[in-house]
Amino acid sequence: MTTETETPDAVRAKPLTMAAALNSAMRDALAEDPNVVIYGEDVGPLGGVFRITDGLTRDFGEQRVWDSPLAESGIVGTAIGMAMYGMRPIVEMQFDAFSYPAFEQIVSHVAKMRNRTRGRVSLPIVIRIPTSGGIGGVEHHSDSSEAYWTHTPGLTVVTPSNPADAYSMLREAIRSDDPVIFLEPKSHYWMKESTERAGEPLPMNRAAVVREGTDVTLISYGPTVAVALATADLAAEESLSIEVIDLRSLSPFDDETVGASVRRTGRAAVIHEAAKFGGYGAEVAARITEREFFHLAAPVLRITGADIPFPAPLLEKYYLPNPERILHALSTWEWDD
Amino acid sequence: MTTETETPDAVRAKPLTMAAALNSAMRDALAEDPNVVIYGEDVGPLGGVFRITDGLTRDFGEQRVWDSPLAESGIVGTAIGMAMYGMRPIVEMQFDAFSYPAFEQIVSHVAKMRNRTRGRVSLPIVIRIPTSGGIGGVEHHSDSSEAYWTHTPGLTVVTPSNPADAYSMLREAIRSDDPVIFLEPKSHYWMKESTERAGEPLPMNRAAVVREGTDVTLISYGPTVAVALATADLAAEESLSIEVIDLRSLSPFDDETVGASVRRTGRAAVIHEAAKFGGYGAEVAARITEREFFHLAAPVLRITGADIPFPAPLLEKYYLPNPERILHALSTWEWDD
Amino acid sequence: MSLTVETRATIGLPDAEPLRLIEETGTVVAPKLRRGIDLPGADTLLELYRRMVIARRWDTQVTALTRQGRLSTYPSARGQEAGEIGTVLAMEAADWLFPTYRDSIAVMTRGVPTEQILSGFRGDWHCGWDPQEHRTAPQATPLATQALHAVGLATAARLKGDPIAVATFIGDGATSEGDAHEAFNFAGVWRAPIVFVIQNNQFAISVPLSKQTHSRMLADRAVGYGIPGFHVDGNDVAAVYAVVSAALARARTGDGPTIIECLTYRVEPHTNSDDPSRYRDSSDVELWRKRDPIERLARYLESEGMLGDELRRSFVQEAEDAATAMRDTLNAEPALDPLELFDHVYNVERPALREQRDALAGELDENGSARS
Amino acid sequence: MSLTVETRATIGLPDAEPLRLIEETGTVVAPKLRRGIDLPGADTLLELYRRMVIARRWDTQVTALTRQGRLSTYPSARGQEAGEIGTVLAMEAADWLFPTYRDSIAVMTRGVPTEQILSGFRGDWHCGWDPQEHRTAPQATPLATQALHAVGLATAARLKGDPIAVATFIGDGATSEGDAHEAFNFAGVWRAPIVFVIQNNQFAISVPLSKQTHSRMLADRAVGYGIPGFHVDGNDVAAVYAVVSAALARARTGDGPTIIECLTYRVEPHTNSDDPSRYRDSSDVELWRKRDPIERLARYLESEGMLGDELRRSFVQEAEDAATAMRDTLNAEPALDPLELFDHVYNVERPALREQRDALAGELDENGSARS
Ligand SMILES: Cc1ncc(C[n+]2csc(CCOP(=O)(O)OP(=O)(O)O)c2C)c(N)n1
Ligand SMILES: Cc1ncc(C[n+]2csc(CCOP(=O)(O)OP(=O)(O)O)c2C)c(N)n1
Ligand SMILES: [Mg+2]
Ligand SMILES: [Mg+2]
Repeated sequence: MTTETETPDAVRAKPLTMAAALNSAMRDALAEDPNVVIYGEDVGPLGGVFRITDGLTRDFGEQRVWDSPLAESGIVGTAIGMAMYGMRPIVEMQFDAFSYPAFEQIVSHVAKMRNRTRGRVSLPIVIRIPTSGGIGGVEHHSDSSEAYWTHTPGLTVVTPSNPADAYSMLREAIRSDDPVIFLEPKSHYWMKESTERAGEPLPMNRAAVVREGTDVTLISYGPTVAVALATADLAAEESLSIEVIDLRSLSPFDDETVGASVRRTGRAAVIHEAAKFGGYGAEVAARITEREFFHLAAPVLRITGADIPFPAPLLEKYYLPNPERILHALSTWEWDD
Repeated sequence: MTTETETPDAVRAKPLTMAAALNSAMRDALAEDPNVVIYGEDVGPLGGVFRITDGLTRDFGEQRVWDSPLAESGIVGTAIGMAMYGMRPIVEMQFDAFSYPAFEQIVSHVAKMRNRTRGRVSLPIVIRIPTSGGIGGVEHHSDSSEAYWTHTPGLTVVTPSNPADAYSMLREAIRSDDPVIFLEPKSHYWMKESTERAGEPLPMNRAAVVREGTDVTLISYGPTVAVALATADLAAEESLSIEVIDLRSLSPFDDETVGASVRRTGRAAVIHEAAKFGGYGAEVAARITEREFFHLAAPVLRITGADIPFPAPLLEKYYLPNPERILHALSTWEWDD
Repeated sequence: MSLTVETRATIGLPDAEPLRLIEETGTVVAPKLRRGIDLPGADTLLELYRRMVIARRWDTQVTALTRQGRLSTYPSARGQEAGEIGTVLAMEAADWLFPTYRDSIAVMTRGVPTEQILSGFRGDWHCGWDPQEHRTAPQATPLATQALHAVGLATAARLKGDPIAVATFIGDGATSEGDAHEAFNFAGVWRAPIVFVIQNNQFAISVPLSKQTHSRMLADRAVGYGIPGFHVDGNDVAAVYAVVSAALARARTGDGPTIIECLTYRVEPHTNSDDPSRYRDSSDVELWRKRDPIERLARYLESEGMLGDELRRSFVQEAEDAATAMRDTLNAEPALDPLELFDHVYNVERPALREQRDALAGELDENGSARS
Repeated sequence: MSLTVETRATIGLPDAEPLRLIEETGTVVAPKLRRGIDLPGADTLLELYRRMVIARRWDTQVTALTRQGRLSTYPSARGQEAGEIGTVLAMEAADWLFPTYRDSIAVMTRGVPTEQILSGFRGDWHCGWDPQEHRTAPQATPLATQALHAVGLATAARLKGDPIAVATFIGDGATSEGDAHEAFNFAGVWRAPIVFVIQNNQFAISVPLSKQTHSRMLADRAVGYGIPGFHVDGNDVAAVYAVVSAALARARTGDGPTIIECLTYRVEPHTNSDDPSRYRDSSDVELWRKRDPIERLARYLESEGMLGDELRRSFVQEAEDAATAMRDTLNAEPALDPLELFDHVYNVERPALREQRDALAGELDENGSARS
């Protein structure tokens, strides 16, 4: 990571980790807009517990990037006031479960301020949350909180699954005048890949077909995109052609992209780490069914975490959806065609 | 309301408001079990802003029923410690939106303590929440928070729609060794009816078919049961026979009762006040579809609040589901049979 | 005057006895008991009086209209005018106010038009005014949450180098919330230019302060954040004005936050739907009604010959006119457009939300509903 | 000794200088500087020493095993033994402890077996012991949340008339959370028999206390709740033991809560995955390593002829044996039954959860996975 601000193109040409891509996005935003500030627990000199803000205090100073007191409601609550005064704060919740103390501020204010004030006060706040499991975290370090946020009108909720998206989506989130919950799949922070993509990056509110297929639409996001792709590989060996969708945006939901795929395949399944009951997959399944019922050859399946608290590290592998479990679930469909 | 403890039968024989039924349930529980305590904001001498705890401090003393400091996280957090020491605390959140400061304590502790301790520490806590709209409440006084709780493994979430259920379900919730989120439809507090029911009351984890029908299964709970029944009346005029289910228990979900109905009718719709996106209805629709796909003649419909913050009082009627809107939604199904 | 507490090392506990500049009898407190704080000038005192008279009348009128069903609810600030008006008049136009549901008269005194203030209580929209225009945030309902917004805005102003200050009201009950603590603490660390005005009216709905905290007084919290704390007679508008002015001045010049506890009393029910007979003696209420902040100042002004019958009458007339105008405004049916419900949730249009809007539009057309 | 603060009216601010009974040199502080607090007896001091030696060795061993990958993470309390052991030994068996992730040595000293303590860090189950059996709550991760549980349990004991007390640890960083405030405030109002031991090790991961609060010291918070607050040298186990004992005694006899700030230092990284070179000078760490609480007490005991080479060696041996036993325990593979994941979520079986359990059972059978 250089201390110079790099152009997006330069950033995107190099193979970067997702951590570095996120760092670059914040770095570029800080350089571009003096109203962008970053604060939270340990985001200053330490660079955050995942080092996503590495070097930013050093390069932009304590007035732009700083350590706040340890209080999530305080962090989000003050960000609201900052945004009311023209700032564009980016705040970090150290883990999903540690965003819960800020729940009231997020649900009752961040989400509602613009509506409350008849559009007069927008809150351009980005709340970054390292999400989900897969890193052997101790209790409270592996929650997936997306269902709480996506059910809350007024929030925009997005999650990248790869470094290129991490860069472009975080840039767009920071530029957004609406508050964005930005879920970062922590198990992917060290995923490295070329961030070069042909053409313009996809807007953050659009889903991407990341692998084409004809038999099944597998809908994934954040950490489960890699699982879906691995499933598609495995399925290909058995001549099952899976189309994989990376939702990218959880709220809003890209009905157009998903609907087009499901109308082609006639079958859909959704994968996530969070518990199944009332999970985000329920919305995906319900709305696909509402909109595409007569195109569906089988019910939309949900392959998700179980309806139990996230397990201790040594047991998480039994909880997380994996390709075998997904394929097994798909095999329960009647395949009479 | 007499100051004597009445037998459940006596209580159930009289026409009571839901408020009085809830009051009786707590009164009887206090009399029966010295470990039952009640506290929260204004639940003491005032009897709560809805008077649900009316007279309980007077009759059981400040050691059993008292006003706590004004802090929801504190109320729930201390209830956890009380329950660890053998108490059975009943706490009141003044409105759904004011439970949000307690979100972390509820999601990270109330829901998880038993699992965390391998079953060694159960938390017999009842968190009473006056829920939903319909009373012209100012901002933050009409939220429906059920989707947040039902997505959280470890919680039991129930909601009565009538005085008889209010009594029996609250009694059962207090007796439960698992923590219960008890959602009280505030628009129904003054609903008065005989609480007499034939036979034993239904256990709180079972749904009830509150009106039989043959063409459509209309799934409702709490404040929308009355709406569903009114819809069925209206539909009957048009010779559409609607079966109405009152879920009563939101978590767990009574797949058996709902499934049996849907298999009979082949069509289902779910009604709630909360926003549609990621709402509880998504789970209802998704699981019915998963389980009964080949019995369904049409997609499961959701008639819900819009994906906007709950409106100001004069506009709530445009937001809340009503019979006309529900019938209109049902008319969008293809009815070729 | 100066609030001389500069470094946290020298911050002590506030005096138990609340600061008072004008006694209940209307006489001025002896200079040596004024703790170095001067009485505001004559013009200021007269203006404080005038605005309190207007506010009282306004509040009374709203309460009456609420009883008539014109508003769904209204939390009156009767008897708390000293804290409300003393604070707002101490502010400059560029300063920001973060009020609660209780502080409608403060918002009114900031210059927000009546129908815009009462929008939320009447029920046509949650917040009726433009916060940016009036530098007045929406009246917060979730307790203590606004204190954090206030600290954030104050800090933003400091970061941008704008010499403004922020004031926020917080109830005695609300100080028990975690957010109150976080707000005090963030303000301390960030040296935010903010003044927290605790309106200690001794009740949180039905709960008296003794069940709310075991602290001697709420201003004792300040020292735990390295912030100066003051205990002020909340029915003495001169004292409130003087202390808040000084604290705002400190804030604007970079000396950081102040916590000011105004000791007062909620003489009215919590809102129109409350029943105080269930939890408190009416004799206490009577006692405090007699401690009326407006009459106290009037006694002083009269004794000094600054307020005669004529002036008094002119203020009353002004208040009466304002009340009449307000009544007319509120008696008019509010213009409501149900479809506006979908307009402000996001900056960016969402197709699925558009569908919901269109569905409602269809219903309205079918019913031939009048839409403005 | 007595902590004589009885009524909130007389509660003042704690002395800025932390209370110390034994100097770093090992000499006893002059009686008149001891603020009426007596040095614990010889047996107690020796036992405090012995348990600190064992705890230090245990902590070192766990840290080593973590480096070898046997545990996923471990937050060491090295250097904080005085606060940890001083508190726990001041407790009675019937008292309850509410520890955090940092307080494994306190839990160990309460008598919880090693493998049960480390269950969560190794990753076989979140909490490995029976809280009721050991009157020791699970180690809390969400900061400050446990302080409220502790207040609740203490209040329940008071309501039931049981003369027990509760102690809870809370980090300096965690005091910024809303829950810390609510816990202090509830404890004050409810006169809960509880002692809050603030382990001020001056860092919250990378954030130094100066960015956490502007207060002179954390014990200054106490007065704002009408609770006595004490500032204690957190590396002087004699002082910690004496003050905590007195506070627990007050609590048991109905005199309510106490807040005790132990001033210490986190000499190790936050956990094994932390990199302190990014945020602090190693010279500070060296300074504090020299202020070792165990060596300080040893110097005193030796100078008094209470601790000779032989006794010292026997303690070391005991510690060594415990460490060896622990290593063996941890090197054994934990017994894991994935299906147990479904057993404890609810008391009442849920059919849908049973389906999920059966699905996993099917997978395990298919893979022929070993299950214990
Ligand atoms: C977080 C939250 N909890 C509960 C409430 C419900 N409530 C509204 S006003 C009130 C009492 C507030 O008392 P206080 O802070 O003293 O202010 P006052 O009404 O006396 O001005 C309560 C409990 C709320 N608005 N927000
Ligand atoms: C609510 C919450 N927010 C954030 C975290 C992440 N976190 C774990 S430990 C820690 C620092 C705590 O510092 P302190 O309270 O001083 O305790 P110490 O680690 O120094 O013992 C943080 C931020 C958490 N566990 N809980
Ligand atoms: Mg009050
Ligand atoms: Mg610390």
